[in-house]
Amino acid sequence: MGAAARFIFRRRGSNGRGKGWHWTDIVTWVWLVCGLLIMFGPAVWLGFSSFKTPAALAEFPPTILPYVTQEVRVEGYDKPLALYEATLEGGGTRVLAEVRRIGIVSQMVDPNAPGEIIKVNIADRAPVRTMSFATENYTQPFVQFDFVQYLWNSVFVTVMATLITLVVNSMAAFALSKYEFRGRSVAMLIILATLMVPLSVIMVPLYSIISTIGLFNNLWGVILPTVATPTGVFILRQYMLTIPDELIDAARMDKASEWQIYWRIVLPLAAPALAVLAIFSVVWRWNDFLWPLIVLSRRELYTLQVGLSIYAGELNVQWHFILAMTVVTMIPVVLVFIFLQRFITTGIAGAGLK
Amino acid sequence: MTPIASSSPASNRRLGSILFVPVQFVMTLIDAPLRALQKLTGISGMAMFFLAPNMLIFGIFVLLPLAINFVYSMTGGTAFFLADRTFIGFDQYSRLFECGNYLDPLSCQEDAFWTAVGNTAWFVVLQVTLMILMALGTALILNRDLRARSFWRAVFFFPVLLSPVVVGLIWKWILQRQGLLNFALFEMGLEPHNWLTDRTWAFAAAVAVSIWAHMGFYALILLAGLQAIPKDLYEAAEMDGTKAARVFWRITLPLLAPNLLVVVVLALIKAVQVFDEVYVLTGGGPGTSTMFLTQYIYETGFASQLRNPGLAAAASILMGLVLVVLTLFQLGIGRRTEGKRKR
Amino acid sequence: MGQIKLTNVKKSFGAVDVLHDINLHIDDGELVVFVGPSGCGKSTLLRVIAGLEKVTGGSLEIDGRRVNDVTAAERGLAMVFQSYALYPHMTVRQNLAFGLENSKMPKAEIAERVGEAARMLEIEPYMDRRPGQLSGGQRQRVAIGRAIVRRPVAFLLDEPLSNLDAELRVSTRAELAALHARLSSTMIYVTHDQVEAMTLADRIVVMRAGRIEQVGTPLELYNMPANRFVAGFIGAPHMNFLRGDIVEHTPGTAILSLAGGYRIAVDPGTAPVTDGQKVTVGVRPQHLTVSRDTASPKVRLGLVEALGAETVVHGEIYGERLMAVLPGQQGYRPGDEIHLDLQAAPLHVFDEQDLRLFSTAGAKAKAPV
Amino acid sequence: MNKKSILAGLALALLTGTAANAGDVRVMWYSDGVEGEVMKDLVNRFMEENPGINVILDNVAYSVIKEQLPVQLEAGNGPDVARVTAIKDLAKHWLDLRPLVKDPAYWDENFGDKADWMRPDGSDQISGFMTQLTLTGGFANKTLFDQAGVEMPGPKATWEEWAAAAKKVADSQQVPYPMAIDRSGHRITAPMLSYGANYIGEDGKPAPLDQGAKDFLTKFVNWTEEGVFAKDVWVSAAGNTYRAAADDFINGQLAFYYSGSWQVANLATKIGNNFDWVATGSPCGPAACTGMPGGAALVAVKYTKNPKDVATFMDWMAQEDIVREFSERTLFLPAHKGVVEKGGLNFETENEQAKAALGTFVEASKSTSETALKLPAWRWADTVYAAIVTRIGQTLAGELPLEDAFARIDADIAQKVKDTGL
Repeated sequence: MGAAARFIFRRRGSNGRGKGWHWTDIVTWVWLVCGLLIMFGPAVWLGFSSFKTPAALAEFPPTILPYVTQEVRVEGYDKPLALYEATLEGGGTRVLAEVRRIGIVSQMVDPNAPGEIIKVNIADRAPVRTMSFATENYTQPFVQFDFVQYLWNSVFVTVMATLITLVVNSMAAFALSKYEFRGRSVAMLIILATLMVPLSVIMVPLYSIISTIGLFNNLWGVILPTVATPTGVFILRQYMLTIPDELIDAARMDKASEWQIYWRIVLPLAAPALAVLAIFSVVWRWNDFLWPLIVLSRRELYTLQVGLSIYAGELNVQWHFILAMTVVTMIPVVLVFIFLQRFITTGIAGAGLK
Repeated sequence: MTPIASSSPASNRRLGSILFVPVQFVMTLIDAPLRALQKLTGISGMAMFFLAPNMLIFGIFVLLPLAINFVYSMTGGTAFFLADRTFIGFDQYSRLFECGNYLDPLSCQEDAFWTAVGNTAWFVVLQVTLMILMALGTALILNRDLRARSFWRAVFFFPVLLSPVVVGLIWKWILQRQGLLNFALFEMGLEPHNWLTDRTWAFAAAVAVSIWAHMGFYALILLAGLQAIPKDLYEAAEMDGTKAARVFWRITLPLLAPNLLVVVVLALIKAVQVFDEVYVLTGGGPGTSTMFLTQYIYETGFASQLRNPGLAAAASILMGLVLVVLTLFQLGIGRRTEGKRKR
Repeated sequence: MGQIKLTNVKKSFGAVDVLHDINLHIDDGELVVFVGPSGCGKSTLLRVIAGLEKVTGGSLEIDGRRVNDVTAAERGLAMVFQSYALYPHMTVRQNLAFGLENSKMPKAEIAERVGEAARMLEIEPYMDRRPGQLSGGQRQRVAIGRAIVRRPVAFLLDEPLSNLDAELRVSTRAELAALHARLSSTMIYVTHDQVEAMTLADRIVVMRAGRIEQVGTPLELYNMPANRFVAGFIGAPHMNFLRGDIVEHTPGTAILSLAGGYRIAVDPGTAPVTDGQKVTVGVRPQHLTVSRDTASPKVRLGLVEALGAETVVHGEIYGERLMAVLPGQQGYRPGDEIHLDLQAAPLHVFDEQDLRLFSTAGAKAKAPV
Repeated sequence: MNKKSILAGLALALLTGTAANAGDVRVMWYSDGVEGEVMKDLVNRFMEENPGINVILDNVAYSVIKEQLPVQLEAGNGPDVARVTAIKDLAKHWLDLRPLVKDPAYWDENFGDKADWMRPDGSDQISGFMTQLTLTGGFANKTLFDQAGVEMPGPKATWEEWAAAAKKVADSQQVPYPMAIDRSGHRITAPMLSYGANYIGEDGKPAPLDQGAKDFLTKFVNWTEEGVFAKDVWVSAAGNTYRAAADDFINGQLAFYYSGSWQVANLATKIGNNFDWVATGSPCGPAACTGMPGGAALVAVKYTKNPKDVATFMDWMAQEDIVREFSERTLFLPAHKGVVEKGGLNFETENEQAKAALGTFVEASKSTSETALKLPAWRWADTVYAAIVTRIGQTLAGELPLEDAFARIDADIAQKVKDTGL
């Protein structure tokens, strides 16, 4: 336990001055380590699994890392043969290559001495496995699957929806936080009440509206219903309430028009809340699945999440592709989070959620 | 790491100014007509202008569907478009409420609806209580004098970023009969269990997975609240020799109350709407033990063999009423605490 | 340039009337201070003049033009806010230039005006900082600078010194006065601090509960307060008030009887007084002197504040509280009893409606009866 | 063109999305395996031969076909051609190709016997053709049987015999479950028919569950409770959600798995060399030894703007050699009479077990019962399937006693029939 360990395990034990481990230190570290395992573990496993072959995915017991049976080329055989570790009758084990299997008997040869066939009961052999990454799970979809097109659609939907969300919601939040007018509280009440309408509840009428106004099979049909999110208006309004009214008075005295006040004073000052909304909007829109699936049924319009779902057939699901593409689709979200994460706490703290 | 971190604000600013030029140009362009508009409407009239785009989109894509849904709930048949449907009044509602005994869903005509209602109620109570306790615990721990706090914060927040479908899939692979958890139990010499096909365990799994997916968000809000509590209060308490538990009950909790309220309300709303991740995880099974209201509405109105949009709409209107009650409850509490603070 | 005229101006928020019939005429180049306790409507009046609040009734004219319906931006006024209201995301330079840019001024002229203001206010060293990086005093200068660059018809200042510490407040007050002298433009200044009002103002407008109580130069207000409120508000420490009545009067003389039976004779001038009239007599603490005459009212001392150059004593006289500012160091202790001379002090006599009946110059040699 | 008009054009293009061009044929297609690839190939070949027609293949999830396509069709949206399984339900949306195809007689000759599955009752419409025919049937893990030393029941063996044999195997080989059947109304209908069930009432509407149906369901529930049938599959979802047990079979966790011919390719790739497996056909009941036929059809949609091009495309796809090639490459059973009669399909697999299995299914199709053949063309089949799966699933999860389940199944079906207002 050197300085490094002391540094990492800095503890509170009566404000770090104490000597022993206070019970809260133990709770803290147990909690954090369990948290790390439970929160990150599944995702890591997902990452490794995305490199498994379809057979390895269906396998039980599952492995953490992707393994495949090792194969060797043996003289006299056209195809590479699988290697097994066989337990022989007289005891002792040998690494043998399987030539063919008939019923419960496996015919094997020693790769170094391919002449003699050894018969082994299949219960007495275990495959020799090496770690191998099935990168074709990634490369194949890129070829077959119009990955670039789907990516572009996803990016278009995410960026457009986020931009419009930010502009439209911030305008509304500005009006609701900095103006007195009749109907303001009614508007607020409606927005609050609809905070909680889940999509699946209004899906049927929404679908008929979209198809009536001709937005069916159109990316805008995916974008528009999501942009007037009450959550966004709510978060931004709470934050804007904390911007002093005197600033707006000052700007009015400075001959700024209301529009200028909005975009030169209020928007820059609401940046932390806008960042929070931007992060959430990107995450939401990027991950949207059900609604795009309903609106888009043309290949050239698919978003990544919809594109992914085509691997789910009536009778079979091609998990290996789904996993790999899931990992790919997670990357942008994780990047956005890494770059903007410092805004999240400050933004949430400031966004009137306190 | 260090050089990147130190150079990033500058590069941010540069990037910002590159982006800023065209935006500024557009905004200035818009300004001229808007000044004219402002002359016409006056300053307070501009509020309507700012509100209009949001309200327009909101009206078309949220309020209008809600209104149509109400009309739907008064019509029958399997047709999808309103024009093709026949008006039947409140029959759909009476069908939902046709029950032998309201405490036993199986005695009802629409037993699936009442099962879903019961499941949702249980889920909301369990999930919200447990999640908030855990989020509070996490926030308290993250608020301690930790090394690499932002890393730990990210660890707990990370699942919030995942799509519900991914969350459902991951946990399905972990919890299914041949999943990772059973493998781990097996390796440790314990008896594997079929988690997702056992009614109790499947429900517990739905609660646990949903907590896993959302807890980070609430922990973050609570953490923000904890960090806003002035440090000198704790110092004063220390001077008074107050015990840690008492500090928690008498200082931390009361000062965190507004955040807790927000968290409870948001979590309640979210819990009532539970669908995606549980749907992927259990499909509503085993039997109907994890089928929730939203799934019932989705399947009845959209995904079932013979869809019945009217019945689904009626169910969604009932669900909406519950949600409105929750909102009013929130507004009520919010106002009362605000009032208290003023006094 | 810079005349402001208010005629019967009214302002109400919903059912609440905040300003009642305000009539006021401000001359070009004048520095007028609105003073009054908080909630008296002085800030609202300033915002009404600024155009940030719409008047509900009456008329508001700037340089003879009726501006009731003219927006704040077009009235040509500049305002310094109590919180300074500097744009936190802009540098000092941008803060100063923002208003000028909005009126589409050529860049060169903006730069010139900003530079000039910066020189005048000595804020050049931190022109590229943001407000968050400035001290309170620096921010205050920037706020004034932002007003100056606009070359407004008039400056409106809303408690601009209230966020500064005491020492800085005094020096900035002097600078403001100098600035006014230099710019010689109209300024309207709102404060709740009567010392600020007295030191800065050409004329003071004393307000209470949405009404103007008195308008006048500082000394007019000090010497001839129109009512008991103004008398009590102007001057520090505030004026002592003693209950009394007029026991008898003849032209040129009125005998006042104070509580405890102590009587003094004063000259009511032409004021209409009647025998038996109940009055309040005001006397400033500075005007009280110690008397050796044991017939003078006896005061039992409470708190004694020895300030070095003067001594402030708090006492009680016939059941009424009284304060006196005595020159030099007196060496009194709480519990001591002293006699104070009322006769020599200028007195202000108010009727039952608290309106001023008359003031005496003091030292009117009439022997007590 | 100045900047503004470019911008305006761009905006317009973004707003209107992609409008349908003349000569476009949109095909909505879902895949269970490699058929998407094969189809892509065929489509490319078609476009080379017919340069005026642009076929766009939209690969979608099966759930889109099942859940969203019906809604699109009702709104008059939808693609020009689709690969669909609910072909009877949606029959009113299909285009009549009779006046459009080159040789209607060829269609009648080769696809006539299944044409009823996809047209409105009582018409002689040509809506499309079956891209594949499926037949339900069993698979046995031969290696497990060998290891256990249990004789595999013969071709005419009953469900009871299979259950007994599989139980023996599972007990001796420590396999978690002897048997499994997919969570699907279509799958479970096969043994129910073998037990003498008939869903179709005299008026053509659903009849209440008969004795045959109840007999098998009772046995099934009992077997599941005894651990003969895998419980997981049936309780791992609510409602009528489909679940396959293929993964358990692939992992050697089952001795006998009842699914269908479409699993052959899947099993071949995933099981590989791990164990030997055989297709067994459908076990017998007292009434029959039938499997359930089914399949997916490629149909033309009425709302197309280019019916002529659609017909050209359909004609091309329905050619005998194309159908043959499609079947050989996808390992699907063909539904083309000519192809079937000529036989000699050379399935493109090196896996001898897969070839043998496909042979078994072709053979088994001959014992398909009359009722089984009627069901795919029956409008209410899916309704009955859904009710059975939903309620039996609840029974297996312990929520609903079997008797109540029977009552609920009848009530559910009656309610649905009433809802449609027919």
